[in-house]
Amino acid sequence: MTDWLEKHVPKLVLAPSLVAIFVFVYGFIGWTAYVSFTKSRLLPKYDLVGTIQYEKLAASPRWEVALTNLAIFGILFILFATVIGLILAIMLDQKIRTEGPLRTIYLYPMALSFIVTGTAWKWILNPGLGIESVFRDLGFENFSFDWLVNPDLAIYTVVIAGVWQSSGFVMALFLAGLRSVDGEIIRAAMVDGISTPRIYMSIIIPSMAPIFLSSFIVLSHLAIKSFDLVIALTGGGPGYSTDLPATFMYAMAFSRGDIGQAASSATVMMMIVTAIIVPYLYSELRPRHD
Amino acid sequence: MKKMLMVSSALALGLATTAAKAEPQAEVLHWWTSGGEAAAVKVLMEEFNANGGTWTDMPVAGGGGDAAMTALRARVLSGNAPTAVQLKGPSIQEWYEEGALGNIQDVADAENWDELLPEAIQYHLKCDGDYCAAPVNIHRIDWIWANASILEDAGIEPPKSWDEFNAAAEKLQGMGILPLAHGGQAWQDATLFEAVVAGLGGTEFYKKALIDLDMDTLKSDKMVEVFDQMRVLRGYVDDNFSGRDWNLATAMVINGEAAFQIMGDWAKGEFIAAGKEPGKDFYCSSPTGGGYLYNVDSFAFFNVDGDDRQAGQKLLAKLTMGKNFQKVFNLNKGSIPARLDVSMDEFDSCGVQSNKDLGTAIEQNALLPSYAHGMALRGAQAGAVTDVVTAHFNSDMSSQEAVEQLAQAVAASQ
Amino acid sequence: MTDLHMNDTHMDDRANRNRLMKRIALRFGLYTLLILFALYYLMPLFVMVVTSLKSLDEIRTGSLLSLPREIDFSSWGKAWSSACTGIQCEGLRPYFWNSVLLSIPAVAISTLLGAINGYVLAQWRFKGSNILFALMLFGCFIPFQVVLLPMALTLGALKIAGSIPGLMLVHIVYGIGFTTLFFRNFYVTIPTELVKAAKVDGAGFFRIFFAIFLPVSPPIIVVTIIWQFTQIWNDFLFGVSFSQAGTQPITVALNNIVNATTGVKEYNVDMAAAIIAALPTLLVYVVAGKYFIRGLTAGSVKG
Amino acid sequence: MTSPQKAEHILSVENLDKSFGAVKILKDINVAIEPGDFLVLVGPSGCGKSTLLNCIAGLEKSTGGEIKIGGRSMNGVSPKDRDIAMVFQSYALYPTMTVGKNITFGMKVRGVPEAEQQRKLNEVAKLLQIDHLLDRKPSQLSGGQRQRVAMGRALVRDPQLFLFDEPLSNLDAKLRVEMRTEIKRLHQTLGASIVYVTHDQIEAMTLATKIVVMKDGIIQQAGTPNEIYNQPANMFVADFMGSPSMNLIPAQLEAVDEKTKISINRTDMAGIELMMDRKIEGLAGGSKSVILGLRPENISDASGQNAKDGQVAECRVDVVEPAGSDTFVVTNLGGKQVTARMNADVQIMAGDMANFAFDLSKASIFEPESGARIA
Repeated sequence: MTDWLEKHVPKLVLAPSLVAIFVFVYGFIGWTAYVSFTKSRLLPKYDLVGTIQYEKLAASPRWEVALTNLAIFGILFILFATVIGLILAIMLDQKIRTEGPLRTIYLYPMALSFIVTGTAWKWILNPGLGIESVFRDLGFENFSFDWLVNPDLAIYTVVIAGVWQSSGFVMALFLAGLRSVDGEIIRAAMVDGISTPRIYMSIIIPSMAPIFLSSFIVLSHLAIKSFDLVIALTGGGPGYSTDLPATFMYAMAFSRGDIGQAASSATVMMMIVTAIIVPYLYSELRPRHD
Repeated sequence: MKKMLMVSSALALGLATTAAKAEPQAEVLHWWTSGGEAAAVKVLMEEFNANGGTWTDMPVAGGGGDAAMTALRARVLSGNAPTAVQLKGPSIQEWYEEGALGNIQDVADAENWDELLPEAIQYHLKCDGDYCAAPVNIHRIDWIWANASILEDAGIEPPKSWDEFNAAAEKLQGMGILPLAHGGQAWQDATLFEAVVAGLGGTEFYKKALIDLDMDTLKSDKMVEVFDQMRVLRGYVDDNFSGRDWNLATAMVINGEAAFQIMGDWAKGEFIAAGKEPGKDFYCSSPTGGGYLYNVDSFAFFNVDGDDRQAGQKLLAKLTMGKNFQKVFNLNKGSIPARLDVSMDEFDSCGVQSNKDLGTAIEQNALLPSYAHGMALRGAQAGAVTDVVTAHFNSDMSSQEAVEQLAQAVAASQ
Repeated sequence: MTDLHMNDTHMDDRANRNRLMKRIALRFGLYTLLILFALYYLMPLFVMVVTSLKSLDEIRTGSLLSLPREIDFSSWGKAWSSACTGIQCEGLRPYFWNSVLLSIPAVAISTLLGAINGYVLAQWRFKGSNILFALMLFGCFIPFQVVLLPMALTLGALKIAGSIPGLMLVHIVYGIGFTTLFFRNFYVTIPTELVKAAKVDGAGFFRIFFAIFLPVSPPIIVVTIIWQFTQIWNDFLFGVSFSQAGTQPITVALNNIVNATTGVKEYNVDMAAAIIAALPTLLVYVVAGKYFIRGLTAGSVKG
Repeated sequence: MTSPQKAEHILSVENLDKSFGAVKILKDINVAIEPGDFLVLVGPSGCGKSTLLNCIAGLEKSTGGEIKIGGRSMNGVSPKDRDIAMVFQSYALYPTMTVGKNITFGMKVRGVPEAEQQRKLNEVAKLLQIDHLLDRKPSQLSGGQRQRVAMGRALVRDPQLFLFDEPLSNLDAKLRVEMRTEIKRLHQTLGASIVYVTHDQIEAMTLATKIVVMKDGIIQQAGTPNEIYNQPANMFVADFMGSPSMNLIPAQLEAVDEKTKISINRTDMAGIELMMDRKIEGLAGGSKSVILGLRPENISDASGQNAKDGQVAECRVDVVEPAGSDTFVVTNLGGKQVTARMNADVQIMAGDMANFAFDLSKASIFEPESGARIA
């Protein structure tokens, strides 16, 4: 008995978490998938009606906008957050005297939710109140920054605020990576007379491939989950031009009272998540020879 | 950490034990959280507590009640529904159909609600013929708020139709004055839209289009005209309107940056907070020509366990319809009482006007439930309409195309 | 990492001077860029602080970025203790304690669970443990809106709907994925021989964990606590859905102050309330930010 | 190797199998040692030697067979109850504990009284000369010091059996030699029974009283260092043990009376022929292709001792490698590089033709296909 216990302790210890994950993640995904085949409105109902919800979803122009936005937002957000995070990390790595305070400044947005900063961002990006008006007051009469109110460009302001929040974290990841690069390689390169930018471009950055992967995953998960950001900044507007799948799903479930439709959009979202995450998990966790 | 857990479970226990006493209990979910609103509801709480009850406040603001609805759904699903919930319009019946609502007919009988409430309003509060919700107020939605001094300088009367409005706006634009302050949020776009539907199309058109969702009406030439007018209105709005909160738009009218705003009667609170007087510093008028777009806030009563909570529902229902609360609340809120026998002496000119128009509208059967504020349509359908309205207003979509999309979206939502 | 600027040797004076000039220019540009970025990051906070110190009149009439004419702290006091979050006008204070009561145990429990899960998955692997880890990780990526309704059903069935323990459970469950990831990736870098040595010494599973692994974990504990605390403290969606009167966390109260729909808005109080609500997480980042980066270096990132 | 179970066997491993899924790591392992034996498991990496050690320690479960320590079956017995102590390659010192705590941790876990712990700690610290380090953390120690602490942790246990898992491979060359001597001395003074895993054949030769050579999970040969060195059981052992390794030269054997004629081809000139004084079984008149195994020290310059037998052949010198005490001279025989160990002062230049003398008394003969020893 004690022997058995001793042998199975690790599994027993893991069990509560696993049970929780199975119920609260996979059980709930299953529940959602099931409900997506029903005509649930205000509250869930469990009579199956086939794929009506998916047909409705496919025909919905708003959902199309939400998916397009996810693509635009996702790509730009990941790209800019990575590039800015990397640049900041490299700049901070040059023996900057005020590194500590600067690092904190770059990192702090991660500490704030958009419920906190939403109003400030809305003002800053609003042409009549924020940057545009400040520049015009300074005498730049033709300065224009009205993306927030332009349905075709509003999604880009969401990118700006999103990058603001997340690039500091990416910077932290890269800085950590830079600090752990083997100094000997760099000294060797310097002895070979390779210039500093070249050293970064061809030696250091390539050696941080795993960090690129980590930050890609963190960022893509943030992009897919992005919700507060849009609600606080644009509320999905102008019109529904900045809707993302998460806000679409939320609107359907809670303000529209169309849970079936919400569940079908959630299921599609989960499929997108799976398509991104599973290859990553596979590459991370496939057995390696030690 | 163990200690912490104990503290929190003790807290939960504490809540449970206070609930066990047989005094009337009410946990009230609402989104009246700003200073003025809170003061208005507080009257009800004080009366409730004075009558031996215990009021537990559960405010959830945001998104015009979206966040509160999220919380409500979670609470109902977890079998822990609040005692009373700020609800309105068809969503009351929707919740009833889900089997979530209780019944307060006995209170309504005792207090004679059928006599006191306009019939159109009764309709919203009843579930299968019995009262399941108590009304708090009547908001008028189709108000045009105007800056008095701008209008005087321009020699314009407060507009009473869309033609008048357009003429006035053209004139103001010619003078370099921004005619219309507007906030580009979907619900505000919808507020404009329904005022245009009621004003251009008239009462019957409104009912067919936005209550019955009659396909022929939705596809009619009149509807094309409505979208044309929306496009015209878009021309009267400044470029920075996107995402602007309604109160900032009101402030533009108050500060003389714009002449008009089309908004429900809660906007009056902003004027008054800024020290302005109705009839003197600002005007209120309606473009709907006899129509009356309304929004009735009410408390809906959910199925709850326990005598104390059921007693709480009855007491709350009674007090909500009480004359004193109806008066004080609506004085604070800018709306007018739902029961017809409250004296309007203390109300300002806009309130009195609203009350008078209400009477006329009742007589002429021109009382129109607001679609934009969830009185006319169920959530999914209202949302489908709003999607098209806001997409049209915020892009260069043609009116024809908007009408087609509208018909399509409505059909899909049914 | 080492300084990348080469020592100047065998250069004649002029070349030396040129290089020096170039280097100074480069440094100048570097600092300018860094400061520009800092301004970008600070802007929203600046707007919030400045606005919170202005009077309402000044907010209505003045420019967004201008400094207050008169510094007025009254909105801070109001936000903390007398702003209306509903009928009660007690400010954020009562909700602040709800959040504290919620987040401290939730952070502690999810960190501990993550630590012990990570310990198992890194050091006590068994057949299929990698797959289980992958399944747990996948849980990190589930959008929270998706789980609201089934979660409400479940909490109701467990009879903890609307309570702080219920809310805690939600946060713990959806935190496990990340905390486990952090600790697992950290413990993977520790040689498995340590466990073997301790086993030969006669220590059991828990003894090895508490006597050997936990003591080496502070760097990753800091990372995990910062992450979890930020997540839980800032959460609105779960907070609003799974609380009831008396258990609402601070974000819900903040939202009630900021997002009042049809009332008069006091932006200075809104901003003060927002800053107050954010202070604990801000403080954590300012104080422990250094350890955050250090902890990431220590192994939560494979690099 | 299936020696009958004797009571005095401190460790016996019988028919041990171990597999991970379909992969067999250990195949039918049989080993036994007596008290005071120093058994070295040696082989290239991946041969299963560490797995075998872990099985003995109880850190990994075998899939078949039995392990006995002190005559007691270890099936289902956890490591702590096996009366063993183990030293690891990475030392596995507990990073947050001081040296003293590291050493006493095991006793603390077993509930040994405080005073006893202190006594043993002092005793061992003195023995290993680490008394001055007891309050330091492992991160403040040098590699050699850590090594000593790791051994200290094993010594306080005073177990029936010590297990060492490549304990010296993280040290630099000089320190490694020093510590090797130290371990040997400890073994001699304590008379301890030790199982020691290494991939370094010199360690194996210098330390062991008994060597087991493994490859691919199979024991290639078990025996004393002398047996392993001089009579390797197959070409793998021959090649693996000894440095420089044994020359393995393709050759033809032909029985000539009671002797054997060895012919070796050369690519660039005529082959050579040597006579061996032994008779090889199974040649039966005809000639046979074999591999001739000759240690470098069995090939010398003509002035050396080997020359007496007259087995001398002239070969072209390819490379000359002076190594101080000896000079290694490489030539080409049978298409293979062949190393000879000559006097330090031999006067030979690369490219010269020189006389090489062959001592065939210690030659090994292997079957070319299977690699097994014929004689």
